[in-house]
Amino acid sequence: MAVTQSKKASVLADLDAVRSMIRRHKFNDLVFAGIGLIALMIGLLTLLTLFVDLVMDGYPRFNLQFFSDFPSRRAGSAGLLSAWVGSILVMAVTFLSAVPVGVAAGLYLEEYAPKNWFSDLIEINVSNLAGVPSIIYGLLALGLFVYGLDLGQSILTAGLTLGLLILPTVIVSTREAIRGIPVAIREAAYAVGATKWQVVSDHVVKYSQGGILTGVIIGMSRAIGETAPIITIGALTFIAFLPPAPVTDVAPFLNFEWLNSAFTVLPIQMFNWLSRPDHAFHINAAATGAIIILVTLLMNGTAIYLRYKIRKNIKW
Amino acid sequence: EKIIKVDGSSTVYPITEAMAEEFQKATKTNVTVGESGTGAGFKKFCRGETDISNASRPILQKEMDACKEAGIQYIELPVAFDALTVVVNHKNDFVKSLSVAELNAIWKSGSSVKNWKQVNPAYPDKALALYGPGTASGTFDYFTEAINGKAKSSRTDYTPSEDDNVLVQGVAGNAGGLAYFGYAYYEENKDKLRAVPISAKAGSPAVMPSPEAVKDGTYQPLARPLFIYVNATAAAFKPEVKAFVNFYLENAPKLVAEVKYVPLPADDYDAVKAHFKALKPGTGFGGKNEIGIKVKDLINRIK
Amino acid sequence: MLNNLTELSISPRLAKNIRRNVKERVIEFILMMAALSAVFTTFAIVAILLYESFGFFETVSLVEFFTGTVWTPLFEDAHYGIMPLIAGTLTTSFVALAVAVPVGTIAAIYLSEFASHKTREITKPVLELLVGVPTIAFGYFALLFVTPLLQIIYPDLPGFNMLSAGLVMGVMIVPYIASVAEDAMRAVPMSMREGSYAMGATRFQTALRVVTPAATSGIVAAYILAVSRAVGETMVVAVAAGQQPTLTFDPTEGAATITAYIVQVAMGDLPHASIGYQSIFAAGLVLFAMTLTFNLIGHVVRKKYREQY
Amino acid sequence: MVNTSTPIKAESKDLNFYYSNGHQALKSVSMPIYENKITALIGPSGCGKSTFLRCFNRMHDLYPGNKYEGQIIMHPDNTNILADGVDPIEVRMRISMVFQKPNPFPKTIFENVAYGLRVRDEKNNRVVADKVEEALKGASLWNEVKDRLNDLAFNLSGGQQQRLCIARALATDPEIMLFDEPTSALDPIATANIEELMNELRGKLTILVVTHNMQQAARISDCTAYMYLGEMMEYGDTDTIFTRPVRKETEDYITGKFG
Amino acid sequence: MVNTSTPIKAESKDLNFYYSNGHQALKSVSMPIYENKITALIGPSGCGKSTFLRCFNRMHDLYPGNKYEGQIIMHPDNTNILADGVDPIEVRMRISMVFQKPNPFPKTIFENVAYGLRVRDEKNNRVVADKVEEALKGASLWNEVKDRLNDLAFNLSGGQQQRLCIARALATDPEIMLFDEPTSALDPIATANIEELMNELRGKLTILVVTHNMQQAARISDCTAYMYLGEMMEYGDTDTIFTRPVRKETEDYITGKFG
Ligand SMILES: Nc1ncnc2c1ncn2[C@@H]1O[C@H](COP(=O)(O)OP(=O)(O)OP(=O)(O)O)[C@@H](O)[C@H]1O
Ligand SMILES: Nc1ncnc2c1ncn2[C@@H]1O[C@H](COP(=O)(O)OP(=O)(O)OP(=O)(O)O)[C@@H](O)[C@H]1O
Ligand SMILES: [Mg+2]
Ligand SMILES: [Mg+2]
Repeated sequence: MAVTQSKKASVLADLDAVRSMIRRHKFNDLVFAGIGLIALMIGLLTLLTLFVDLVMDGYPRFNLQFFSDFPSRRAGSAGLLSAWVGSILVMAVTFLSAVPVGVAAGLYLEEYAPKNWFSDLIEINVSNLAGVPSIIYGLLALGLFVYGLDLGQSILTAGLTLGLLILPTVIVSTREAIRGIPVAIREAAYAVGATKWQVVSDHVVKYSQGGILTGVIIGMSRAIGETAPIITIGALTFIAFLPPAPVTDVAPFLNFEWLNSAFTVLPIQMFNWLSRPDHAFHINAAATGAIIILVTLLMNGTAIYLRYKIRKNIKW
Repeated sequence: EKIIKVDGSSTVYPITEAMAEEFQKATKTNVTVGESGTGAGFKKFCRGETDISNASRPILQKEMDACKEAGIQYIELPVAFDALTVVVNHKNDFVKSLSVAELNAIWKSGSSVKNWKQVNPAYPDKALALYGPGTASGTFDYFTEAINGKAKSSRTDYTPSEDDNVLVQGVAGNAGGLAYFGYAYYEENKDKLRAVPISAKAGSPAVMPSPEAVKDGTYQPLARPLFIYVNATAAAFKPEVKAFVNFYLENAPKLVAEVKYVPLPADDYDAVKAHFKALKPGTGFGGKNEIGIKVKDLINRIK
Repeated sequence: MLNNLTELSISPRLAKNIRRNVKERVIEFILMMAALSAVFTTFAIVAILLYESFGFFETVSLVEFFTGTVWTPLFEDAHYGIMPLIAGTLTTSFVALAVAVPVGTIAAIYLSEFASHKTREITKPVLELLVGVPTIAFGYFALLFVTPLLQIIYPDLPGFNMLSAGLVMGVMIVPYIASVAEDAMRAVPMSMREGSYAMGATRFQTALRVVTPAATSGIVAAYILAVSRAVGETMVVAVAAGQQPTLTFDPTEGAATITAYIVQVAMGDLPHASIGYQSIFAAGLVLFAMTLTFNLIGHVVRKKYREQY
Repeated sequence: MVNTSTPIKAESKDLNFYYSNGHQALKSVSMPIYENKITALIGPSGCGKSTFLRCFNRMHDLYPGNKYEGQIIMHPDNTNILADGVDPIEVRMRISMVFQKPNPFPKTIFENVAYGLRVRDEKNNRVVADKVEEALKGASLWNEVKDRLNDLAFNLSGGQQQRLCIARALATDPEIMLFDEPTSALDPIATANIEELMNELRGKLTILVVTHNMQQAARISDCTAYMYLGEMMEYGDTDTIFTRPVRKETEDYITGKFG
Repeated sequence: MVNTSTPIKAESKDLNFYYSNGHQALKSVSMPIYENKITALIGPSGCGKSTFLRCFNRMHDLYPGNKYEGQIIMHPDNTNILADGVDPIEVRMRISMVFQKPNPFPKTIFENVAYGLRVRDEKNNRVVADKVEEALKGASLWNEVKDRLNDLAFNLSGGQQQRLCIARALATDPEIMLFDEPTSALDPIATANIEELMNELRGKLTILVVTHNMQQAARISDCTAYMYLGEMMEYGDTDTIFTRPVRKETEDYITGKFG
């Protein structure tokens, strides 16, 4: 090999050629960056168009009454009261069923599971469930909860169905949050003689809370807009009353009857209004759609903010 | 807490929903109204899961058997009329009317009509696009019975939807489109669709669907009565159910019209009220749909 | 302090050994049960689908089911060939992927190699919003907004068509591809990028010649998972693609997909144990088998890239 | 410095170690650890120093598939801490460890040091507080942190964090302390502090320390072991090893021919 | 070894460098890089050796928020390669780099070496093949890989991969080559190979090499710079630095008082 003087000089001599080549390459960069930005924008623009479209159609309904009124045959006085209360109650069941199970499963997979066919089996199942279409969960719920366990078309059924739906999301986000904790922290705890559960409960769960919460919020924001599985369990119903209150003024102050109550939720109410002949109802539907998007936007926003804060606060 | 459970036909749904809304306001009794379709409604009704079943066609033999087996008795109450409406795209100006025979040619099972020209040589050479309700609906059952002579007997290569607005969109978006559904959906979409006058027999005058034509019995054979079936035991022993049905019949003339259906003539409602008061169980149909029957005759049949 | 322990002082420490071990085991067992819930769920899905469609396959032979070209289980003149539904499913999925694969890949490259850290941190979750939008809203968006738009270009397009449903679905799937593919590209070690930049390569050259090839398996996994999404998407196709089971692969026609069929029937709430009720579980079984296949392949491929670095 | 009368605290006997991927990282390693002495492990990167050290508190048990062969005998109770019947948690309660990079928990300074006691279910707050103070003093950190025990440990400097980790390890009265390159992530001043601290512990505590810095080994240890490719090449008094190594390989390494 | 008549290839002048978090990693560093000589950078971990090296090919530009102050002048054209108007890509085409851990691309051996030429739009396959052979010979790898140029580079051993990376850097005829601890991830034999290779390049190529192994610096370099806490403490002939360091800090480091 000869790195001769002449060759080196040639780089300098060709500097103009090199520079024009670099300019060409950088132009390609610019072109691609433009295309990339457009590719990103397609999704965002669609979302924006959709949202603006819904807001424009639905703006006459953006008032407090829309939230405090029950559904009605008169579009103008029909409101979302039973729907948003139903959504909150269903989400509560979803949260209470998916989070403990999902977090425990995530802990098991990351901290306990031996690396063998057994954990592979669980892992494959989790990643498959994450990709199972929501309508299949609807069929599962129809066959298992509605008919098999005879839970009927209740808040409990819907909450459990959506709980199953977001379970993989919770498991995956739990695992990711746990993976973010450095091995060094775990080893430090083990090295002073902590048992596995002490390590997990004193450290792993504590330091991954934020990450888990982020995942749960994102999962719930998806669940809140789910329509297909709820339709499948057959919950298209006119509900102009609220379920029994979960909290009562007589001991034991808790009342679980609401779990068995009939219900409606936001996307179902939207769907119901959309299928009305009277166009005035379509305004209600648009307003509801805009509200659902806004709610998911807020939830995702919270998740983004949380994630940002966690990153900022904890530097391992 | 007392809850009155209603399920069944999505066609009858708007009427019952209006009743439920007003009844709840008046009495603070909760009413749920489902819209899972006439057939599904009867299924639940005959399992005793609901107190009242909405129906856009009479109860069928199968369903009667199921109810009987479960020991469920029912009171059959006609509550309103509906006019099944055949619509085409509003740009379609060549179809002046359709006869039952022509509709049958279009919709019969195995029909190969794919072009307006095949319906009538005078029509332009334009592809025919068909939209109709899904098979679970009473509308489908009634229409196929009235036009094809046998319930559920229909050609299958059309776009079915349980959501009538989807059908509206279908015809509105297709110049060669044709669909049938309840009158209310036409009423609300007059700007996008055109209703077609129907002649019962070749040569007889074609009649536009309208409340008047339904009431005076000239819109045939697509005018149909709508029913609610009340669980007889509930009607007798649950005061809230009884109250609700009475409320229903009392307010029918006003509220039925308000939700764009055709109320029965006033004396018919009186007959129905009397019928309910007597708590007479049974059906006037004998397990088969019948086209063009009068309400009075119907009630008189139930003894 | 620091006085060494004698043998005697060791034993009390061991006293709690048994209790400690039992407690640890019990906890581990509880956690394992939670993890097994995933397996139970899959099992329950398969069991329910098989159980409920059992009656269906007593009436309908598998041969007819898979080779028949007419699907009319709810009509008098009942035929049980699932092909039209599969054709509709594949066609809408194909249209969706034709949009989502290029757009998603480009977006992933942009996010991973061009966008600033901040842009990435904000854009990715915002894209995830697309997942949170009720799909029913997208369905009507396709029907009432996109289709009329397409009809301007292509006036003969029917109101229900797989094209507009597929396009909107494609946009919905972009975030999945972008997110998984971007993960894969992120996983390519920085040292490899530095190696390329140190040779005088530009961003685009680095992205195209080094990062993308290194992330191939992850990108492929993204595509496969996207197929599974597209196949399983429900409300958009139910509303916008038409619900007529037609055996066609022409996206400008309307057709029913498996999911659209299920939700259409479920909306009418067929009586329990009727052939119609069973038919949605049979259709569901096919759908599940399809997505399972894609999910499994996707899982394996993705696992491979995760292990690579 | 070490003579035949010095008691042996622990002893590795024909120790083989295999990582889960099948790689044999230790090959028949035998050596004594003298009581209250500092033993240094040196050798080029990847020779198995950390692997050997981590056998002493069964850290390898945390990762499935790793395999020990041979024995590590603890005296005076003659327990083979690698035996199947021995609970690794028990071993870790007797033998503490300080890591290469300071790894405090994201908790307060106090809770970091107290953690070992918490794990032992020590409920008496008085006892805990006393032990924490004692340990922080032992790690020469007390004066710097006594006014901010409830601050987060992450707010300390790197050197302080490492001394905190040493305090954490001291708080439970371990019989042996393991140090894995405790100063390699620290600046010279912090390094000098830690070395000084180890000098103070000398004679009170049995210490096994891995270092890649030969001069450090020479400065702080009583005995030195030179490892190469998983084998114990040479073991002896630190003075002897650094002045008259027996083997050519040891000399090459010490004189910087490679590594 | 270096005298006043040796031409200077590049020169850093009062170079300050700030990472995006505000940390000043280099403090007014000035030093010459002599043409066709090997200059070694030594100093304890974190002193800024890598930071300094990576200024020479503007690697820090890849991460937003980093800031240079001062100059690096390239000769003979007197370009300040840190100037705003100078394109970092142009700088990187003139100055190659070899990293601590071998980082071949997931491509064939041939394509790895050809990469720099591809990036420069070299379409002539003959030219590319010649250059690749020449570079592989220059990196003493040709004989080992000539029969399997189409194998994936990942299939090579660590030492071979590092030589492949050197070949990749050589293939584009750089004016300066930067090495960041090129042997620290390698075993002793591979290390010896790389050192030998660098010895062969001596006199033909201007080389700047970071190493944490002082003996290595002494063996391979003509000039040595000792850095500490971002400052250039001492610079001079390698022999002088290792035998008669001027500053106390340098001596402490070289004799292993810390680091
Ligand atoms: N988890 C592991 N699985 C497989 N091999 C490993 C693992 N950890 C280390 N090794 C290998 O075991 C050998 C010894 O590693 P070890 O970490 O003990 O070296 P070391 O002497 O501490 O080196 P260093 O000075 O770099 O810390 C090395 O060849 C290493 O590659
Ligand atoms: N990306 C970064 N952002 C902020 N600070 C950094 C970054 N990289 C390095 N530093 C800091 O800059 C200083 C110099 O780091 P540098 O990597 O140049 O040290 P080095 O001499 O190469 O050390 P080593 O021998 O460990 O490689 C260190 O204090 C380091 O913590
Ligand atoms: Mg080590
Ligand atoms: Mg460095």
